[in-house]
Amino acid sequence: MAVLRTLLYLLVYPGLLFLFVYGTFSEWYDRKVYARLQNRMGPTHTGRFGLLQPVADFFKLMAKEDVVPDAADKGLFNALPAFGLAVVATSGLLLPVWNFSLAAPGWTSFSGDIIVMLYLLSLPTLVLFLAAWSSTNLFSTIGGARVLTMLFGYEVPLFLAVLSPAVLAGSWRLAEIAAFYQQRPALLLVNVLGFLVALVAVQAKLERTPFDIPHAETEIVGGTFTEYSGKKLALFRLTTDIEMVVASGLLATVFLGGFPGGALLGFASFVIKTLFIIFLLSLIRALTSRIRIDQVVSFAWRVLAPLAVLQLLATILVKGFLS
Amino acid sequence: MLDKLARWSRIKSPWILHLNSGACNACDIEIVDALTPRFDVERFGIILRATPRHADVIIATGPVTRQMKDRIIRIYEQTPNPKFVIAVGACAMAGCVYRGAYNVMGGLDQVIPVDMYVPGCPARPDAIIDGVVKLLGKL
Amino acid sequence: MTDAELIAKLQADLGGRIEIDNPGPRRLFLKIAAPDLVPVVTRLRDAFGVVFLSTISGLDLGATFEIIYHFSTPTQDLNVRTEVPREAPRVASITPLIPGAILYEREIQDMFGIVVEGIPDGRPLLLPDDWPAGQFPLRKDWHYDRPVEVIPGGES
Amino acid sequence: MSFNIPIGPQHPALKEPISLRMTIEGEVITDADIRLGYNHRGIEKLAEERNWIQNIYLMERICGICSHSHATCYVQAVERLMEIAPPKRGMYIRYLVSELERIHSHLLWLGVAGHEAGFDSFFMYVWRDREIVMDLLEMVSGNRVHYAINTVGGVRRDLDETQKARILDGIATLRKRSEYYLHIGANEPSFVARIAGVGLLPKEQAVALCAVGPTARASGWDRDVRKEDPYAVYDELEWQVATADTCDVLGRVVVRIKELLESYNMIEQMIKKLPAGDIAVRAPRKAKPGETVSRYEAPRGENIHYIKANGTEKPERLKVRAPTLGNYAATVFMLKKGFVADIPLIFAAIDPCICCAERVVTLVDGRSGASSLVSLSDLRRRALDRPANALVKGKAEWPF
Repeated sequence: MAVLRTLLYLLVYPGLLFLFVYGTFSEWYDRKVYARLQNRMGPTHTGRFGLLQPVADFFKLMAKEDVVPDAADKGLFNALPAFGLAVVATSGLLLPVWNFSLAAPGWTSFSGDIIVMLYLLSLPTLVLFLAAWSSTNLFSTIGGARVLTMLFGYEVPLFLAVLSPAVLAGSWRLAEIAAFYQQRPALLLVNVLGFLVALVAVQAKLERTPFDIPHAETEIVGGTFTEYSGKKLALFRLTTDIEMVVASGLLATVFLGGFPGGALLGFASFVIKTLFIIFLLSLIRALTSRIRIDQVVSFAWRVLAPLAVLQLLATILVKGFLS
Repeated sequence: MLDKLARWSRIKSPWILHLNSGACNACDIEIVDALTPRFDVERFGIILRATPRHADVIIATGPVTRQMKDRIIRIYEQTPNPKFVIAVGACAMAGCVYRGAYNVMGGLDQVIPVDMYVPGCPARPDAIIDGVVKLLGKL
Repeated sequence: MTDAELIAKLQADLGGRIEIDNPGPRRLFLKIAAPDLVPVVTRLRDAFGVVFLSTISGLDLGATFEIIYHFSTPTQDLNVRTEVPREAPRVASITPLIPGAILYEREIQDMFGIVVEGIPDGRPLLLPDDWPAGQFPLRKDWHYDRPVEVIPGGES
Repeated sequence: MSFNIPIGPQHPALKEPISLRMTIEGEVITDADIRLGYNHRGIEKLAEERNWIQNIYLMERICGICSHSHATCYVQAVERLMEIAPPKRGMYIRYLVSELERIHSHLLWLGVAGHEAGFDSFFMYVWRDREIVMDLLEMVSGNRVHYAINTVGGVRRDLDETQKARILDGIATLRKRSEYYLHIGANEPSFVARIAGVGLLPKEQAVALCAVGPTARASGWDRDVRKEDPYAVYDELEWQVATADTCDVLGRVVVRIKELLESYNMIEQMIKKLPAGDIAVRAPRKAKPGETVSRYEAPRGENIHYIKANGTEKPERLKVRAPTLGNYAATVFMLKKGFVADIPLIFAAIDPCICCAERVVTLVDGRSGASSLVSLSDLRRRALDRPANALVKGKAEWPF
């Protein structure tokens, strides 16, 4: 029975199938919201309301000829998409969505899994850099360099912002953090500042518009993905979609008080909360223009980092006041 | 069953690459115009892509000038396989006003095989969309 | 200032070296000999504030090439005209005086084969890389064979 | 270490084939070289084989966005050669369509500037409103672009009452939107961050490099052909030249939106003062020998046509200098100190119409330019201590 549950857990619910379906759904949702904000219709003619558009994109790319530039070193070039997908999918498993018991920390939810989650979420950025570096196209090398420069910008504020609610809850286990805030919803207001900082930092991690310099279409052509086509490009796009889902899931767990209730009710609150966060991300994407790489780093260190430290200070004060 | 799925997905998400081979950029503006709210091609899943690697359909305008000739051939070869070419505007079809100039090859089909011609000087955005939809219907 | 005043001042200042005619309001054509192009342009630039060079037009008059420098000031449109023999088409470059002129000098070099001495950067500009040397398209006596068009998959 | 990145001839930022070769170090551009000729169609050679009427259609197809300005400039020159004066109503309609084209061209550029900076929502909104002007132009002339409304000796289509009313209320909605865009263009923090202090062209450089149009006017040099050489209708309307003195892309955005607002009230004055009478006068087939230079203020700058006639029905020589040509020397100068991320923005700031200027040459770099351009080693030194001259941004309103 336990084997069946783990298999189900691995392959179906927060596993590959669910992440694939929910990733494509969130890409459709993001494109639709982005288009509506621009007074446009967005994808409508593939399936009901264009729901199947990302699926159509995915299968079309899978069916396309796969061109490997001879200058690139083949091994790395071919392995990276699959590796990126694997990393993001495993980080999806740590979300406290189902099949965890608060008392006994099993492998699905153990003390310190928030640190593992953050580490796994920052791996795709390195995969992106390696992808850019291994396809020896000039534009992608510049794109790769930009990916890393940005990494130093938003990584520290993101860690600080995400960890401050954990400090208040007094535990490193996602399930316990969520349970803590479910009992005292008033404390969520303390973390609003951290929520904003984390939102902007996740926008930078996912390289979306204000920070989409690494694959800025108008400047360096395709950026990191210039040389990729066919199946590898499909896998990379899927990795970015799933990364968006997992990152917004993480924010929902930490800042919006997790997913109360059993399997069914938990799933409903998971969908609602992540869609709310993806809506906020699309809002940021529609309202701002792309800023330069030096501005990103100066913005991150001059604005995001101090706010995150302020948030940590507030949390420690509240914790002292509570105990 | 697999190639039925491939065919469906190819019809439903044609990614286009815009290529100007020395045109007077009236047709180019009309192509970009097709992306804006009034004609919004994203409804059909059409997205403007930046590199030939990501593109399925090459939308080309302009009578091919001699300087651009070998660049166009190189871009055509870079595009991965199931690819189509749409010649937009009278220039791309047969050189329009510049037919017979010393520096112009006179039309896109002198250089790369073309699948669909969209007439008009410039071709209206709705004519361009009609061209893309008809091309996909032929699939 | 009006055309008449400018003509009077030009006559007084540059005297014998120029012939002026005034076909329309605000249009002045100055004809000068090739060698004193640079002195006249320097004089115009310093004394008359003629700084803006719109373009340089080349003309093939059969025996000679005519080069017209179109200057424009807020009040008039001055066009300085020189002639250069067809056998040795050489003219001095005015880029040191007016930096914007390099664009048009390279063009007349391309199109007419007029050699501009002292041009800082004489690379060919407009014509494609594989253009045969010695062919100058805008000369009247230059003829070309139309590229034959083949209708794909059918009779040409 | 220094990269040498090629941009073009096919590049998403450039709607037209032009090849830029940049040597950059890190993110700073140290050397720029533009190679043209991809768009060279040999129009001047073709023009010598066509008679006066056929040439109008060739002139229009020099450039898609400013087709009417090339046709008008050409037709003015021919009318001066043939010494015929088109009737007042014909002139009013001709310059009404040219102002409508200026609106459509500036709105187009505003959207493209937003797109280059990555601000796609601004691009979508501006281009949605541009459709209003495109409908007006289609109503007046029958085609969205290449209106072919000019003929030698006047205009080919007349305006009736309903069209005038539609134009007026189209302009009214556009004026409301343009004020909103002026507000966004100048105050939206992330957009201003991208365009303030970018692509700097001080006034003396603009004068030395013969920059034209909004690029020169944004550096405080108010040269506008409609004021200096008013050819028909412009001296009967009251309007003023829009200038700004911030010498950067932000200034060019502001200048172009101000010019939009000027065009709106110019059109309203034209429609009120539209005189009665016929719209064209018959033109002879042959032109008397002679030569003329005609100047016109195209949306991008000053447009010059030089025509020499030899008594036959075909021009002996037709020389066209499009506005973008004048701005190329300035562009290479501006690119020198920019960031890689600024290349499309600086390049789009002069609103390049590469197909207009395909006869253009370009400046290579400091070493080969005239004495007024600094030598390469000096440029490299100045480019590398870019942060030192970062005070440039101090003057510009810096939101972060």
